Amino acid sequence: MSRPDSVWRMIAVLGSAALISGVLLGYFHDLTATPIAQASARRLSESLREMMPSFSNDPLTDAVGACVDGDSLRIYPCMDDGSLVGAAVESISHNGFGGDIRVLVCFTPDGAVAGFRVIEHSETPGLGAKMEDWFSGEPRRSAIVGSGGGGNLKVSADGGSVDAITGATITSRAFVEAVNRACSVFNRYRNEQAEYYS
Amino acid sequence: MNKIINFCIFAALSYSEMKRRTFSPGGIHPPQLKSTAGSRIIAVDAPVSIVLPLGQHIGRGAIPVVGKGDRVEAGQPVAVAGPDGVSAAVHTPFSGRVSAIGQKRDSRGLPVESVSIDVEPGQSVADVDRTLADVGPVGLGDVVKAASDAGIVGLGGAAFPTAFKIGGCNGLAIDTVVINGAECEPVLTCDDAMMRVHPDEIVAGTRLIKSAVGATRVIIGVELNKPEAIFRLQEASAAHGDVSVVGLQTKYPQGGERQLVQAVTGRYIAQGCLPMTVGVVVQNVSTARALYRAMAFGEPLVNRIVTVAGEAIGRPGNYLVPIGMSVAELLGQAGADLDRIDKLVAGGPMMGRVIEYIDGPVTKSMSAVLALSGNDAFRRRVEPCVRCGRCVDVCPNVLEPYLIATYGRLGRVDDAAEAGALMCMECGSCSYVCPSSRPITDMIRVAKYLIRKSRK
Amino acid sequence: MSKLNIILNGLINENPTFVLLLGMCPTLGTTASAMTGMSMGLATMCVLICSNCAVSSIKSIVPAKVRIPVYIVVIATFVTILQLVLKAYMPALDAALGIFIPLIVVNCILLGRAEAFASRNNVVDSILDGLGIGLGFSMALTMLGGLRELLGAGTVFGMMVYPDSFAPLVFVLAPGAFIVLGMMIALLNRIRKRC
Amino acid sequence: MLTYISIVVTAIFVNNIVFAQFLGICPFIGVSRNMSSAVGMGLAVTFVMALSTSVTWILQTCILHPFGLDYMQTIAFILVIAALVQMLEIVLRKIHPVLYASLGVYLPLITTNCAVLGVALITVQHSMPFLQSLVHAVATALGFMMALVLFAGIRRQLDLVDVPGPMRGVPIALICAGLLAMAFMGFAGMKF
Amino acid sequence: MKTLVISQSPHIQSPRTTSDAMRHVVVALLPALAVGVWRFGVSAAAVVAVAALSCLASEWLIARFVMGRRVAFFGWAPLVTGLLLGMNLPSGIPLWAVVIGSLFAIGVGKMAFGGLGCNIFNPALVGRVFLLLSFPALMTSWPVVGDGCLSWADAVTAPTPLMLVKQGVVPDNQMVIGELVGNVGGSLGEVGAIAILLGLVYLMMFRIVTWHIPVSIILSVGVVSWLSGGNPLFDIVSGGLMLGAVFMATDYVTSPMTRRGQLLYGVMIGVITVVIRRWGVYPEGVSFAILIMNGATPLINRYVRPRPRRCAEGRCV
Ligand SMILES: Cc1cc2nc3c(=O)[nH]c(=O)nc-3n(C[C@H](O)[C@H](O)[C@H](O)COP(=O)(O)O)c2cc1C
Ligand SMILES: Cc1cc2nc3c(=O)[nH]c(=O)nc-3n(C[C@H](O)[C@H](O)[C@H](O)COP(=O)(O)O)c2cc1C
Ligand SMILES: Cc1cc2nc3c(=O)[nH]c(=O)nc-3n(C[C@H](O)[C@H](O)[C@H](O)COP(=O)(O)O)c2cc1C
Ligand SMILES: Cc1cc2nc3c(=O)[nH]c(=O)nc-3n(C[C@H](O)[C@H](O)[C@H](O)CO)c2cc1C
Ligand code: SF4
Ligand code: SF4
Ligand code: SF4
Ligand code: SF4
Ligand code: FES
Repeated sequence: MSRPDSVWRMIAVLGSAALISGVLLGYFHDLTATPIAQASARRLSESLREMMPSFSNDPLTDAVGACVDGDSLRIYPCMDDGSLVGAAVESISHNGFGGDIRVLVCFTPDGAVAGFRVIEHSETPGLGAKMEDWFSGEPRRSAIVGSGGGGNLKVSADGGSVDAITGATITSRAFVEAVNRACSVFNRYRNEQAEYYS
Repeated sequence: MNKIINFCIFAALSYSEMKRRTFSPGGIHPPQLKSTAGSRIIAVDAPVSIVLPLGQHIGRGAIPVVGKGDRVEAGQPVAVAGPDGVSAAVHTPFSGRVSAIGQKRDSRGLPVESVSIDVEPGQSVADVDRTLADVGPVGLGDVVKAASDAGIVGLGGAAFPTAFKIGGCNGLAIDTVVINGAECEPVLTCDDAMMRVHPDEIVAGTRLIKSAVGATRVIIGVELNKPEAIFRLQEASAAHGDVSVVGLQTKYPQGGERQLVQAVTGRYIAQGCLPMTVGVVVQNVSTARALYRAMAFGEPLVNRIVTVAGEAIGRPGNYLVPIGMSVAELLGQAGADLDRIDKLVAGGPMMGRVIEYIDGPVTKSMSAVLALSGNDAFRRRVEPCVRCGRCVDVCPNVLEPYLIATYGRLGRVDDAAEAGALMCMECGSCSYVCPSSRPITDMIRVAKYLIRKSRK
Repeated sequence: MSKLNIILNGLINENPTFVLLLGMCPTLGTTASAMTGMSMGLATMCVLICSNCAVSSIKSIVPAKVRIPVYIVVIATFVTILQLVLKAYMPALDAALGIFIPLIVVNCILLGRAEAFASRNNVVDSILDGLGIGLGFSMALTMLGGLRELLGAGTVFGMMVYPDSFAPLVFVLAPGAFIVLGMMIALLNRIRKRC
Repeated sequence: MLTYISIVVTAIFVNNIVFAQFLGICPFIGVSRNMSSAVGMGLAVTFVMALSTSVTWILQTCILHPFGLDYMQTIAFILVIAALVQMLEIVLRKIHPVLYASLGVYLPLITTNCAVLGVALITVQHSMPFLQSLVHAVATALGFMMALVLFAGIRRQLDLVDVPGPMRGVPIALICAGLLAMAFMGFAGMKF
Repeated sequence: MKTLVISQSPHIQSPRTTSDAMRHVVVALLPALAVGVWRFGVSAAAVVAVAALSCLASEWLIARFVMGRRVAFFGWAPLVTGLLLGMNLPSGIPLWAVVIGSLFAIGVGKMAFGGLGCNIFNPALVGRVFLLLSFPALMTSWPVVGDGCLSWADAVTAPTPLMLVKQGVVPDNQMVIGELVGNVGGSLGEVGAIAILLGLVYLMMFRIVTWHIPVSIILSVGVVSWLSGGNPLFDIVSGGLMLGAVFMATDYVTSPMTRRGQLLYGVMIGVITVVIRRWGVYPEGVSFAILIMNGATPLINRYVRPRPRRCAEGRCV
């Protein structure tokens, strides 16, 4: 580099670098905005399709919010021919070991749990992180799925019927808490619906 | 009988009070091994020849004043103190003829400038008993001159020229003379013998030093494992209000001057300071006695008491030995079985130096010849330091011996200096207690050597 | 240096993880499994190739004094693009690597190669260097991830090798990252001293 | 108040940036050889983290987020941090040469330290209020300094013993870090 | 005349050796071990035996084949490590886990640093915490006392007193007495505080350890427990605190050198222990506390050094 570096040259180079970078990033942002938005929606609707009987509406657009204890949970109702075939509640517990645990819980119209998916968590690999596999395995699954909408599931350590993950009671409690909250939200939703229609 | 009863009462009364007197922190309790305690002082038979090294003291070697072939009289100086003062004259204990002047191996096996003398037959080694002469008030100059003329060096081990030490007190505010009768080293009993046999002369000597340096009191510190010595000294000093004798807890290194001064005066000498800076001068009991003999009778330092001990020694005991006699001859007269000796130590087992050349001469500072046999002569296998902290606990100079030793081993000179390597007095307490038998003191010596070398 | 040598250099002689000890944070933070380790390595490699290429092509017009800021802008741009692409098309991977994707920006492998190689060599060589170093990094991360996963979960790339009830969990947790990497470097030290 | 105590304890002990989050490992390994550089680096990081987290917080809440530019986070933050460090260096040299002499040498190293950028990103992700972000940043930096200082002590100790050849240096340091991380897991999941 | 041995002073050595100290520790551990075997039966003996053997074997194998040192199979230090590791485990733990734990304790906790005296962290605790983090389920199922069971499969498990406290039970005197005599669940060596105290008395009699570390730990646990509203007596006698304070925190290699340093170390262990017990997820924190303070020991050694007294005379110029 034999030419002397004048201040203007420096500013020009830096400025154009920033400009090019900004343009590039703007372009890529626009390019990926839709896929990014779709990415999360896709996961949700895929989960719903797996756990629910067939439905014809778009639960994501029909979603409603419901407040419990300061959290706003989303309810995704699934309709077929205008009648409710089930609904999913995206529930959360703040009492996980490593932070929040988000669970999608599906219900039959009469309030029984139809299925669940862990959406997000930051539990310890090998311990709490096993929760989805653990609770999907028998006999844990049958202790949760089909249970009534009372929302009072408990882990075995607290005298309940759901076996906790060995060594991760905290995660298990939080998971069950999230399911329970989903139950109570769904029950409220169901009652409101019943009132509305009656 | 009366004396014995008195002694018992004295011992009982003093013991509890005296046991508290010691230094802190640190110190160890090695086995006493003082099997020669209470023995008579035995004068050896005169040898046929002697070798007088000219550098038996700390400082510059003495300058010979005789020539090869000269005839010398017993007590005549063969060499005088070198010019800078840190030096001491050397006298011949016997009449005889100078057979050689030149390099001779000393007991360490190192060649040193020496005067060799063929001793005329028919002489004997004797400590002439003399009646206590009253030496009037003396000045500093008189004592320095007497010590210098008599070639007196510190007999407590370091062999520092006494004239120079006392002369150095000139103009300093010295209020206390501390006399070191601790004899804290295991095995050694030569000072004990001196205190038991010549308490009056020791007390007289201490008072000379006192008046020379202008002090107001003399404190003689003796470990409680020498009750008879304490008793004798107490008797001898009863008439002198300015001299007190205190018993000290038996703990090594009670005789280190820093430790002794703390124990008897309560004054703590900070690191890097000398006793003088707290107004104290320290002298060994035998040094005090030698000083008295020099002042009162003009006697030079030509003999010393040497403890000869060890399993392989047939007649262990305290021997009055002329300076210059060979160690081999001394061992022979003490009935040593040379074949059973694996290691010879000049001095006590804690600080003594090994004797590598058995035909080397006894010197002024050689307080003992200790013969070790079998397992005693060998160190245990060195194991890894387990950081037990015992060395730290026992170091009287409040150092971290394991750390300095490690720095020494790794050659980390600056770290070693920063950790205070130069404060180490090489008392050996740390090596003694180390359960892993680590040669801590050796490695500290390496560190000190490296530091001194790097500063040159 | 032949083209092949440039690549091999990055893989072995100047392996960023085992030899240069660069980029320690992603090395430790994303290797709980072979899959995440490899993904992180490849993601870094993509950015490295792009940034080396870009730096090498603009090297003659950038004044020395603003060199570093410009390189940072270049690298950050590619990292952000990567981030957006991952979010859009591989959201699960994006979630697994988390904060370590944006942190590629401060991975000194990138700045280091931009400085030490790309700003002094032609575009093709720079791309090859990016490929070599990137592959070296990916290889190291995959090995580390594979080993940790094997020890700590009994699987490799998710395939069971032995039942996970026998697997010491520590190896997939934070301490395992440090310990396995330390042991691997020690092992390599030992092998290299022997040769 | 409890929130702040909780943030501080969590950032220093529970989620220690080095032992639990794997950020700032390079300076952790590189600058923990002796105590004075450990403390110097620690202080410099504390300073820069506090400053950069404040600035990036403002940048995020006042500019990036309102204008929908969240995707520019990474590039904006790293440029802000780089510029800040540069400015800090210049200012420090002018107004406090003594402090500059002790901290200045560590400043350039900090630009490319992922801990600083990492903390800025994490605080924004957790959408903490400003003061909490600041406390979080300072506590994180203190956790970093604690790790550095503990390590400076450990490495000094390791210099005194015969660590086997292949383990010497970085490997044994990593293993010590691993064992310390194990010890600090005792604080895991701590809640107040 | 033989050739004379040449060495520097001192020429005598104290008869106490490092392996003597380790041997005394083994003896001092016996009462607590006996209580463990008595309460938990043969499986407890098997766990300790396997831990001791595999520690000895790991040390020998690594020294011999990895480091190329010629060493004897038996050593008192690895035996102490093995015994302590074994005594820190639940009696029902499968033996393969004990072997893995021993290998990690010796391999990573000790030999990686260069062997005896070189390690920073207490090897037995490294092994224990490794197992605790690796196999949380195995490490937290505590067989019921007095079972004397021969097989592992059908052992009845129950929570330890500290786990009960974590679940909200308020400790009473009955639990304190249970801890004292070993009538509770827990690691097989930690039940029976009295037996452990017996060991402490023995160790202090032979001057293997001083009071500083155990007493400062126990006192600070009491004080912090009281301040934080716990039951001080219960906190002191429960869990592995006694075992840790007497046998593990006192390990020479990993504890501070000076008395003042040891007091600081002990107090910090006590504080951290109670903090973890109160607010952490683990019912017991003493292992973590000791390991953390092991890590801080080099710092303590550096800054809490023996202090030479300053001269009070002030006469020097
Ligand atoms: C590093 C680490 C990670 C942990 N991860 C989890 C976790 O993900 N979920 C959990 O519930 N507990 C976790 N724990 C806590 C303990 O495993 C658990 O709370 C405690 O041992 C209680 O045991 P229990 O589940 O058998 O009642 C973790 C602890 C540590 C140290
Ligand atoms: C560790 C150690 C122990 C000592 N023990 C004695 C002793 O027991 N008796 C003694 O007179 N001097 C002993 N000394 C020497 C004294 O410190 C001091 O030098 C001596 O008493 C001074 O008197 P002096 O010049 O008359 O020899 C010892 C020195 C050291 C370093
Ligand atoms: C963030 C960071 C970046 C560093 N970058 C370099 C570097 O580019 N070159 C380098 O020699 N050392 C780098 N180092 C290492 C330290 O500066 C290292 O301590 C210093 O080079 C002193 O080297 P020495 O220990 O070999 O004397 C870096 C350290 C950190 C924390
Ligand atoms: C008083 C004392 C306590 C000890 N405690 C332990 C201990 O808790 N864990 C251990 O592995 N070794 C212990 N040891 C043995 C030994 O110090 C240990 O193996 C070293 O840590 C290995 O370098 C102890 C030894 C002694 C003398
Ligand atoms: S030899 Fe030195 S370091 Fe050792 S105890 Fe004596 S003075 Fe202290
Ligand atoms: S006494 Fe020995 S083993 Fe103990 S700390 Fe000192 S050097 Fe180490
Ligand atoms: S630039 Fe980053 S990744 Fe690289 S050495 Fe530095 S801190 Fe580590
Ligand atoms: S010089 Fe004197 S007053 Fe000063 S520290 Fe030394 S002994 Fe004390
Ligand atoms: S500090 Fe180096 S990668 Fe994080």
